[in-house]
Amino acid sequence: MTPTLFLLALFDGIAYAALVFIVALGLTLIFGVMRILNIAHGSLYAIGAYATVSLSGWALAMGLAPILAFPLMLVSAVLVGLLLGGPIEWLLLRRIYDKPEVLQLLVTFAVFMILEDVQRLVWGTRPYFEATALQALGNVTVLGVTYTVYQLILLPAVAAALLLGMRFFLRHTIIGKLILATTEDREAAQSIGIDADKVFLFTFIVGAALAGLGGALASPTTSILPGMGADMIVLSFAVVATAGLGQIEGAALCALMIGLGRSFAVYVWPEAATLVPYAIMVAVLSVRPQGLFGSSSARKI
Amino acid sequence: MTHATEPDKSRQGRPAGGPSMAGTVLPLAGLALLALVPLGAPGMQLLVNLALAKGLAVAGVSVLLRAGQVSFGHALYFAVAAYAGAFLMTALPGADLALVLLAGLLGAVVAGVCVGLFVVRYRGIFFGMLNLAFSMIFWSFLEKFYHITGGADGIRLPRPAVLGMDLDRASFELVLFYLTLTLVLGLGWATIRWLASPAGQIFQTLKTNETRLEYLGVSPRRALLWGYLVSAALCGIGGALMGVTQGVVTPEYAWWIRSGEMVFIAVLGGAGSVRGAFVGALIYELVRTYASAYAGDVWQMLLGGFLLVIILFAPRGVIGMIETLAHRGEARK
Amino acid sequence: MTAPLLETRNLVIRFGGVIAANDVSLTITAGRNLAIIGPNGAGKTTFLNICTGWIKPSSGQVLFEGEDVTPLPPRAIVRKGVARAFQIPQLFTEHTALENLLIAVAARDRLRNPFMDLHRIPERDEMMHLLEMVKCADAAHRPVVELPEGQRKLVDIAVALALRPRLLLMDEPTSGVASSEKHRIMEILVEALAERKVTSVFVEHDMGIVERHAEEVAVWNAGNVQLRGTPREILDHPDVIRDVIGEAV
Amino acid sequence: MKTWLLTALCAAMPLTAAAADKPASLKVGMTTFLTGPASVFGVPAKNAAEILVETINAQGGIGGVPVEVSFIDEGAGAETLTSEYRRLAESGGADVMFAAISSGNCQTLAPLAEDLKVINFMWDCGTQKIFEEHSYKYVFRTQANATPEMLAAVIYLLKTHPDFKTIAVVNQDYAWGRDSWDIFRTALMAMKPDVKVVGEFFPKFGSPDFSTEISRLQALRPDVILSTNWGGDLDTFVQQAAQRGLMNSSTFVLPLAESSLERLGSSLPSGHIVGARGDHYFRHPERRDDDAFKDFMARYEEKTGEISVYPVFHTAQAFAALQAVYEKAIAANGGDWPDEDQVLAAMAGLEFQGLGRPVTIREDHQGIEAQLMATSVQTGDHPFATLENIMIFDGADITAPVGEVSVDWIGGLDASFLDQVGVATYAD
Repeated sequence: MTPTLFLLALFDGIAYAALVFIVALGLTLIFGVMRILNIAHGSLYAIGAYATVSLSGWALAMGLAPILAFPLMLVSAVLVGLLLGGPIEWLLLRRIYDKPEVLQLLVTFAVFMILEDVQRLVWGTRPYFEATALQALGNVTVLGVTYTVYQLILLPAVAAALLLGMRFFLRHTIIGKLILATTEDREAAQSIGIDADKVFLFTFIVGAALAGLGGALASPTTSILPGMGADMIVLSFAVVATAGLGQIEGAALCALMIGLGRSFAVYVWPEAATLVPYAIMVAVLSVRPQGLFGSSSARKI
Repeated sequence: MTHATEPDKSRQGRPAGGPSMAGTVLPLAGLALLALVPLGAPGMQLLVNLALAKGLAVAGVSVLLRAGQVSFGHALYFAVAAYAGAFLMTALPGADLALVLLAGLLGAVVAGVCVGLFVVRYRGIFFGMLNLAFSMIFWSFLEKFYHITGGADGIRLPRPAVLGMDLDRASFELVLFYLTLTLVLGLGWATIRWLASPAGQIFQTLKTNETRLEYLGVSPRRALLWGYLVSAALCGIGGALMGVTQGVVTPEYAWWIRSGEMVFIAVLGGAGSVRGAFVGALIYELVRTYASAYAGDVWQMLLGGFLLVIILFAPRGVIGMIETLAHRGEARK
Repeated sequence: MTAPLLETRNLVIRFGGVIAANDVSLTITAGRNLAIIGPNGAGKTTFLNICTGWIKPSSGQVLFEGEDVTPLPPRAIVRKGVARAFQIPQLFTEHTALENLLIAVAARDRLRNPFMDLHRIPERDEMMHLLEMVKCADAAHRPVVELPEGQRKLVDIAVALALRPRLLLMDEPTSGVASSEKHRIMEILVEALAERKVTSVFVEHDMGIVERHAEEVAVWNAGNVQLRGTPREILDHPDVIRDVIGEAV
Repeated sequence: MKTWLLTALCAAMPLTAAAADKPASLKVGMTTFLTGPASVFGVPAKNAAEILVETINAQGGIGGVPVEVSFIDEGAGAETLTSEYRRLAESGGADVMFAAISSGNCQTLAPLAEDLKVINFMWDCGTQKIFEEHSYKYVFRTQANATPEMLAAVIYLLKTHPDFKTIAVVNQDYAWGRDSWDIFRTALMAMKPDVKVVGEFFPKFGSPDFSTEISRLQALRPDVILSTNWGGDLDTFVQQAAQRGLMNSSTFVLPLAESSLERLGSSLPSGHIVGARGDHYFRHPERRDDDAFKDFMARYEEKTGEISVYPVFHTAQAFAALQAVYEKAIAANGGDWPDEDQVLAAMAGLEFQGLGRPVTIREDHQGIEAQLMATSVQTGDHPFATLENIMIFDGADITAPVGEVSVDWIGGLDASFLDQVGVATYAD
């Protein structure tokens, strides 16, 4: 493991961790507030990617500048949040908050299956590859290895910005505080007049938009094909559970751990690369049963 | 995960467990109907066989639902058993079918003990996700360690002998069909009786109050472990049967979507109901096979929509609906 | 001289800065029902938690019949003959009242037969009788979640009794029961305990109950047992009137 | 009780009768990838099959019987594939099966076809193990296997880049990826022992992202990078490698890249070695002036808007074999429609011609097919790379003799083998 290989593994790990964090951020937010692990998050991620490819493809066909792809990513993320996130919470999840948690989980699983087919019907099964946004930023060579500026600098920067932005939003804005209160104790929050329904709807839309943004940002780095949602989402489950429920900072650290773990494994023992994230999750939870930053709630008797 | 299923109303006020309509008569009638499939509708034989094998695994997941715990990784035992059978067949080419199933069951139970001892310390989302993690670790092992596990293409599970006889494909599949049916009847009945037994009832108290269970002198973890092993065994037998029926075992057996599918079918059939598991599995396979034939490749959407309707309007699943109809029938008698 | 039924030696319980118990040494002898009174939040329930191993003391020991049970989990202590009824009833809400009792018996006797229906265990009639005794026979076949608070408390006590313990720890047994019923229930309970030779320790706020049904009273205040004596001595004691009853009146 | 159950069941077995009279139609069941990354590979084959069936039926079908083709999606996973394959073969939905593209699926379906007693042409999968580890009665391969394909690639590499030192491999992690590398490495070590393998990567089949592997390759700086990826995986790998300049620092050997030329567009620069798993190229130097060839190319481009790629050629070979064997069997049966055994008999030594050179079926059911290797060039008359310095190797010289295990046979070769292979060379 020469020093150059170490740095290479580090850069690859950071680039991958940034992407995993962006997706896990939305999942963590939703879970923190609504105690629902949104399995449909994977489809929202994939649809974000598909939407970006279609939008930027259409924009390029109109001869617009490739740099326009970036604002289009935000557009597709917002679209995913509003057009999909809103209705899912408002029409479906709102009616089952009193039902057992396994049923809430399964509603999101049912939505996941529906959206997987929607992707297939709308965008077909052939893989898409739209990397103009990535190419627009060009490459940078570090230690003899050429990286795309997009993956090495932009993605980690966006991830860091989202982390700090979300922290600021949650701690220093009114809506943010409402979300934190509802995350802490929903009954208490409702008893002091917080309209939980609005907070839930807002949180789910933001969460869904983050999933869409994750997909949008991932689209130039990978080929978009059916099933990409399922691969990414199972990793986000690992991140969310390892971090502890609703822990934004935890999600960031765990995404980094899992990203680095996986990329170092590729360099050291490639066969185990896909194994590493789940091994980390088991190891962390064996030491801290409520997740790295989770707090155990003792049962009152 | 506090209360995962509605209280099972059919048990109320009927301590002696007389042969009620939904409890005994209908399931037996259903099984008798299925027994005629190879004669009446041979085209459906393979499908029903696969559905019943999957139903056994779903029954295992349903048992855990009874204790309010949802595992998102029970495909692990499904795959361990199937691969155990496949490895046995490559090691002993002439092995007997009973030996293959036994190897599968043994593999699943041993894996159940190893993983179980760890996961019984967790509840709710952590229990679900840790099971997922273990199944994904096994999936990665199957997918990536090509030289040991045959990698993504999996391993062939050639046709085992039956009681020393090498049958040709058609009669082997007939024997396998009726063996699956017998196992469904036997294991289904045994699971239902276990759930109604003192040990089974203690296991189900985990769903509502672990503190009181601790104060009755019982270790909640050990109680959960017993139920966990029952569910792992059921998943194991389901997986072994599926592997033998398919003739090939692939890492796909351990993929997380298959675990999610099992929970999906359990709730579709009736969360926590053993009978519901088989009904759910049959519906799931029928829709999966025939929907794609008629309605194009949207079987996932159909099933997703069907489950939404069940959860929103009939949370006790298909078996719940049947039981309400049966009770209404009995009341009118 | 046989060892006392339950004994605590130099118990200290500290949560962060709060001292819930400060060097508490208390002995409970078999056959004498003891009531523990004291102001709210003085740590009475915490004391029960320590005695049954639910939480561990910062220092000191808990002995049951002379044996040190401090490190044991509640299930091990229960197996030695201790049972507990809770301030907030701890029942299997989706099972019926009768089933709660049958499960208690199944746990007590470690019934292992996987094919015998819970409803067919031999002690079924005895458990129905126990329910009748605590006036909950009508609720036998209704899921506990549908029962009113008072009845749930009584079923909770019945579940503890089903374990045939030698020591029963109760936390405000009759709270939630209609005041007209309180005394009648306590009489039935005390009589049942005597009949089954079960010593009971109960935390209580209702001085009327303490006066008529407790054989001995201990006053828990500021993390320690300040006074101990017959109900008459304690209830007339000026400190008690000021600190405890003053609050209660 | 057990024995009674068994005897009763066997008695209830229906007996199958051999149909000898002329059927309403000759039904073919073809497995191909309609979903997932490999769909860019499977869908062209489906389009080609539809065109070929139209052409055959327009000429009155085979022996006067119209041909019908139905498709099974290999992208649905091994389980669904096996159940669908069985349902089609058992319910009389198919007289002959064409399965499959993925080597993994071939290894699963070949024994199943033998069990179901249905004739099965392995029309595209390449792993050589199937016929080397078992012998089959109902299963044939109407195209070559990994041995000639990899040998042709090694020979072309050594003829065009005789003095390279290091090599790395990025193959898909399944039967094809692993077997093809075994053969390539054995052949390379036999003919150029001083070459050093500096990196072996096996990303999962259908992987959407190769960035980690590419970083590693850039650090290793190998002279040559081999990849037997195909379909979406090849497109993603080449596009991502091109983006990060890996195509400039190493020579790529892509034995299956002919199928991705059009989709790669400008991503595939000049100077890289391209293969086509057989003598398949839409500007095939020996066949591009042939009328039937030109007609098919035009009709294919008109139907799909794309150029023909090797899955299309393999489909054409499978249908050519189907037509040839039935016509041969009908002739041998005095003009009557042949039953299954007569068709099997006609398969021995069968010769047929698709869109490339003629292919013959050996007695071990393996097809002998010529191999085309070339170098990519961006000439500008197409928006994508075309081929130059084309070499077509004779199939018989580079296929392991009957009964020999490929890896052992190749292990026995040495540098002199380079000149013993019959080859035709063309500028472009």
